[in-house]
Amino acid sequence: MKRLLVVLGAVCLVVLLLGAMHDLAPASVELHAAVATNLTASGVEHPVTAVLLNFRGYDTLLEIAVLLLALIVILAIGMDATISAEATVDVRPLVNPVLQTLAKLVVPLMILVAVYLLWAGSFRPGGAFQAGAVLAAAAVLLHLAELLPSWQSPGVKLRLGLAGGFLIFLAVGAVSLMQGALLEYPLEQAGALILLIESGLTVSLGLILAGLFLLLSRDDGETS
Amino acid sequence: MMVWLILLPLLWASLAFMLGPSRGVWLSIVGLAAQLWLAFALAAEIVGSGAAMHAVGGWGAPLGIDLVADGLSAAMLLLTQCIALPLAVYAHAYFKRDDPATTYFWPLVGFLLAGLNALFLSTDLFNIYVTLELLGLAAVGLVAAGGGAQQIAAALRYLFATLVGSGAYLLGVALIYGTYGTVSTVTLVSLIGADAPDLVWIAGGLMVLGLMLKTALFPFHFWLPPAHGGAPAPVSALLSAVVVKASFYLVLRLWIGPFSSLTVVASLVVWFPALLGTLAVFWGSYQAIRAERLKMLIAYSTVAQLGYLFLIFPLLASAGALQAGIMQAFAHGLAKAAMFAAAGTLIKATGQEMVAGLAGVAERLPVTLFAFGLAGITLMGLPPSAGFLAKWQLIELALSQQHWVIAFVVLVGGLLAAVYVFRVLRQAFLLAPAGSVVTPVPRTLEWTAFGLAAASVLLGLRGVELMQLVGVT
Amino acid sequence: MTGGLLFASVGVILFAMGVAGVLLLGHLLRRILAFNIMGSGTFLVLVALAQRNGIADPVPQAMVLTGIVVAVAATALALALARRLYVLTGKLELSQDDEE
Amino acid sequence: MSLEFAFDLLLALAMVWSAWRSLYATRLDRAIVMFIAFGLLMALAWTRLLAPDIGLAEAAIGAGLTGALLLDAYGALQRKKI
Repeated sequence: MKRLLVVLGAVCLVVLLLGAMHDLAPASVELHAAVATNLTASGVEHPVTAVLLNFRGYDTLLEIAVLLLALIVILAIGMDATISAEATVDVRPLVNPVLQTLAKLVVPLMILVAVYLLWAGSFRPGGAFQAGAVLAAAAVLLHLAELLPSWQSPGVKLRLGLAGGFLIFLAVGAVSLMQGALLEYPLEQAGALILLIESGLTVSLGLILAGLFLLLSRDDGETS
Repeated sequence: MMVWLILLPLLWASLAFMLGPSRGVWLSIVGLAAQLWLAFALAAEIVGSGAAMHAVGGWGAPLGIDLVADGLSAAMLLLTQCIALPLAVYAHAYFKRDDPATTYFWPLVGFLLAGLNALFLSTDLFNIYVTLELLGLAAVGLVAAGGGAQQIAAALRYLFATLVGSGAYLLGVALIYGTYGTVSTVTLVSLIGADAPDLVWIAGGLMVLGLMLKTALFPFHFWLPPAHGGAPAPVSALLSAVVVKASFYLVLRLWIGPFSSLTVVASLVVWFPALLGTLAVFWGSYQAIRAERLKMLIAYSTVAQLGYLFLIFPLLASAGALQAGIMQAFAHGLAKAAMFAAAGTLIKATGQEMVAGLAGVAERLPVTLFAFGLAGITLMGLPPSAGFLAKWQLIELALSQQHWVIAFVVLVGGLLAAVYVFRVLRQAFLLAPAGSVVTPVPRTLEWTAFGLAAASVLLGLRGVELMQLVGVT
Repeated sequence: MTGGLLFASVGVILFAMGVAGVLLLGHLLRRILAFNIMGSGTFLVLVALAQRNGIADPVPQAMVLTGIVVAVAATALALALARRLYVLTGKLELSQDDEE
Repeated sequence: MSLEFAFDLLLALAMVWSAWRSLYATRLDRAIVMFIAFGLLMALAWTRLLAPDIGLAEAAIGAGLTGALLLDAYGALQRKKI
């Protein structure tokens, strides 16, 4: 019964939407033109980065909050996981030494790529998100090569790194609010401020994304 | 001023996280007190000089994001902060020091409040989506934190419901952006006319349905009782009192904002939420009357009380319907926070989760039981409570437009509420069975619940000010 | 039909498949997969429909970048809950009987 | 029908098919691998939609990290069953 209703609803939705999408008049507001006009005042040359960190920077601030929040929730639900000594008997096959050597070689390269992406983001595709994701991928690779253990509970330095990027962003927001509007950058400092925010975000995003993986992959107790 | 209501909770939430597990209580309480002050100041300001606007980044919509505080949003902000501060004090006394639920309780509460405050102020449909996710994930985290299998299962059910709800909402936003090229509600009001293409109708339907799922309106209520009934008492109180109201607020905003010309064309559409609301009142009350666990009873009562909120939709054309809805949101918010807080105290003291286990609490915990009774008065809608004011206005409006069905539902709903409230009170006044022990509880638990309950009744006397505030545009 | 409309149609189909999957599938990991497909569908509609005339629009593109990060946060959270449930009960499904 | 549109059509079909397989493949590990493939096809679609930024993010986060999280969960499941 439920199955039939859901499938029927889904099919109806597809048919209705496909029908309604076809003869659509052009949009009355053209934001890509507005973005292009204001690009010089945004502090960066790449339009997507301008939208993410200037025109709609407030979205990004809240989005980082969502990501940090997800990490905190994961910490909060697993805190009393039974970390029993005998549970850590490893059933995984021994790690390939070739993989370890490879990881040691590739990871510095990935960090370099991340720095490049961060820097490139101001004028071409790239930016803090992609750079952070590459950093996180490096951490996952290190973990798979057993060069980086899973997290149990982050210490104060790690917490500082996790929340630091968000706090820098928040601080820029608070200072700009005191001087006018939230996340309104003075024209001549816009580029520098965006780079500051993005650098903080790259580190924190990398740590948070890696943390999502490293926290989930901790040996979460045993059913027995 | 309004922006600080968003930045402040984000700030203390992340600082509390940096302080470490189970830390940050006082930071949070100071932050919440400051927020309460800000909410009052904001309300006073806009009563004096009209709605306030803040263009984030200085760009202005549609390129940037605008935050607007009008009467409706200021009232919701006020409600949220008024409930959050006492509940934080309550939570501090409620949790034992080593309770696993408290490891990151304060950061989660901070992000939850930031999500709520940001949602009430935003006028950008996509930005609202981000606030919805912030709110939803924080709420799921609070339900799950430190819990056992049942709580985790309830949290998962809640998570999937909230994700599908915001997914449908986001698809609606995508269709709106595709059609008009903007997601600013202020710009959209003038763009969406009665001749809007079919796609906009579908988008509106998806958004409203998604938000109804998040509000737990019947028949989308399935996730609410296990989540609200299974979470720790302070969390249940916070979720039932304000979190579900946030998505109701959005439905209302969309209905009287960007989609107002659509609802005028299709006059029958206004009866759809009212019909679901009616069913919610009856079904929720019925389940509350049958419930065996005390917190499940209160959670089903939330399902019923949320129904009233949707009864205002056919009446929105006339002045005063909005006020009646917000008054009901305040009445239920304060009363339900008090009721869950009182229930938490009762369960802690008696060690009994069942309604049947309450015998004898009347003489042992009179303050808490009195708080429960006062909150019950508001839910039933007896004078002079805020619940009475809300229902009175609703009935008056319904009768003036010959919608006697709505008046009937409100009256019967009040009677049904009386049945489940008295079921608890009757049990409480029975003699305690021999050998039952009542562990002493901190006074703070008793008096915060009492304060919230008293506020829900006394607000009825200051209703005029609130209604005046809601009217500011 | 332009490329934009084609991908917008794909987005609609993916959304519908994803929602049906979240609602109907039993296994929690599969429901999480379905949620991701639903999200991808929505993101496609957001960008492709806005760019149906073939001009790149950075605004929905930035929104989708935000959306992808939010989606991965939700996915990680859901997986953490699912794995916790598995540790506690040995099951990876939500039982039907505790619904009422 | 231009060559470009034919390519897009093929890509669209592959996306729907891989999404379908990742929902309804009988074996869970196959489903997850199909999902990662779906993510990579999405990344390709983003570049076709003049959105290389999203393409990068989708490949790294959508397919990469989400895929890794899912595979790790699947692996943990298998380990526990032993």
